Amino acid sequence: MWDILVSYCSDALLITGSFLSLTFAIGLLRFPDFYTRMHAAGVSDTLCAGLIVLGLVLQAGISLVTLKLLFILLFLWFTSPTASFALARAAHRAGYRVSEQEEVASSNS
Amino acid sequence: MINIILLGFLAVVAIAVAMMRDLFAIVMLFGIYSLLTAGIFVSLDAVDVAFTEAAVGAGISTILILSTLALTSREEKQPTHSFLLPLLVVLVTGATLVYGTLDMPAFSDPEAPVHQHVAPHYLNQAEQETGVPNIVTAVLASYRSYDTMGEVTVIFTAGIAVLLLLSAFRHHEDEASNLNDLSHHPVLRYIARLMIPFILLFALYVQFHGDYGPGGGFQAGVIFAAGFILYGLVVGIDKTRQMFSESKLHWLMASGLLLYIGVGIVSLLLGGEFLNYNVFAADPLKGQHWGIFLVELGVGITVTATMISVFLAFSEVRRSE
Amino acid sequence: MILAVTAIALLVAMALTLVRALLGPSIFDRILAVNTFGTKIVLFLGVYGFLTNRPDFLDIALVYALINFISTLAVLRFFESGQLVMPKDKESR
Amino acid sequence: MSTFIDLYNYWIFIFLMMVGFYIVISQGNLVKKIIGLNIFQTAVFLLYISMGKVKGGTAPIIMAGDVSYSNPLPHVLILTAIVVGVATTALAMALIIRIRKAYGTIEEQDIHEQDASL
Repeated sequence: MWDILVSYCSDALLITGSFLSLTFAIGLLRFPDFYTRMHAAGVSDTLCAGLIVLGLVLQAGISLVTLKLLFILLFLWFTSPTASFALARAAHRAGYRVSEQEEVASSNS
Repeated sequence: MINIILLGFLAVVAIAVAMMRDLFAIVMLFGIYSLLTAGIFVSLDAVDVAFTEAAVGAGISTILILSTLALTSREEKQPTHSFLLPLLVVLVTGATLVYGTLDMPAFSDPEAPVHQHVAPHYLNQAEQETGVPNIVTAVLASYRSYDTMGEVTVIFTAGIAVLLLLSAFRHHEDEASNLNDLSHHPVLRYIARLMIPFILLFALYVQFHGDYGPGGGFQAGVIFAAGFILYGLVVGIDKTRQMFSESKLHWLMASGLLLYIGVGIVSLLLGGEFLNYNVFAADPLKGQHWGIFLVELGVGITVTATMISVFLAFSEVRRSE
Repeated sequence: MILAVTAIALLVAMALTLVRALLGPSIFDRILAVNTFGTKIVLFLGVYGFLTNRPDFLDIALVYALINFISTLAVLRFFESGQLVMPKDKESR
Repeated sequence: MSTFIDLYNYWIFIFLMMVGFYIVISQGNLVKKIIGLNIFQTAVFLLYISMGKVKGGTAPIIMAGDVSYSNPLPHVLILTAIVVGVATTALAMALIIRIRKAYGTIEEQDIHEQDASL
């Protein structure tokens, strides 16, 4: 009973993770400017990584593999927001600004 | 199936590299190329190779090529001569090679000649003879350790040559180094400081767990160096140089190789062949264990020191003419 | 089965990211794409290990995550001062 | 058709090799030449590793049970070759920096012109 529940949970996490990673990849491809693309990529790096790795953890059971998976997850959760932050800052300093249309849209709403 | 898809990606990236003019974008794509190659190595069961490629190809190569670009120029000139002749040469060579493959055994055929020679011996006997379940480590550090000693010597020599070539252009103490680091970034500094101990710990794990899983001296050396490269990027090149003075690095580079050769000489003195570890202890398995451990340690030390000193040498080149 | 689906989804996502890396247009888009591609490959390797029933090779995925971070920082260090930024990066969005 | 299935991956490696070769002989920029050389080198690595693959095999780390393993020998050769490859790349990059300091350019054509005008 418990096993079945765990395996369903794992499947659900994996499916959600893969669905979201696809959507965010489409976002990375289709969004209009650099900062919106970065948004898609940044969210996918943390959220999808979390979902998929947790799904795998549930499959692995308790072992060294689980520990390594959790390390990977922790590592990704530390590094990818940091990298995104540094990248956004570098882009900002290089003179990128959020495009005009975006600013108008946000001031209207 | 997965193999075909990854190979397709690889081909696309290679073509893009050939077409592009912006060298910086090319280096970024080359990073992807390396990651993809490592993925293909995993799918072809070569986990140790994938490990090395991931650490070396994607990390160190990219950093070195970027440093070179920063010192030279980013844009490539349009070639003036015609591209037809090179294309012809390439097509003819490629066609010849394809003709050559027609005689090769089918992909993943277990009856292929490569699998008939020494490989079955390694696969069946290595664990009894060396006590190491990872056959790649057993072959690398024990059966063919003579070769590996040559490779370590090559790395050592290349490192020395890089240092000799670049030492003439070292910036003076009072000048700022050519590459600004990211030390004014508090977030990065904090995160990196948090992670570096774990990276070094992981490198030690890779070094000493290489008998049982993927890993070994080469990979551990590169990961260890990567930890200090991260330190250099985020905290400052000067601070890293304070930790590793030139003489200390030279000493480390040589000592790893000397440890390797020393193991061989000791085994000669104890009455065995050069690098035959069986003579180290009454029990051959124990002797093998010690021999492999020391040799891998030597490899790890030399690779670490070479990578760190090459990185520092590239980072300290004076920018102005 | 589910693992295979996840692996395929990750491969498709990798393909889309690759297209972004090839299209650019600016250098920052490429860096972003390379970084995301690295994360995708880390996840893919994890899933692949479970798919082939040898999940003990996660060390490779861990190294990838590490190296990916370091090379992104190595790239960014050249842009902090605008050393390598070309005018066309600023124009194209 | 069966030839294709048997040999397709060798052909892809040859393709990659030729792309690298093309970059080396047709482009004038020295950094790009080295990248081309690296692509060529990786194609050779892949060729070796794929020759070691055995159908239904797994990574050559002995585990319990009756399983077939891929050939470990190419792995050993290529593992060291990769590290040596990066060492030689570093050497090439150092030479390029040296050339740049001496000639002020890293384009093959300009270097030849300067040599000719001496």
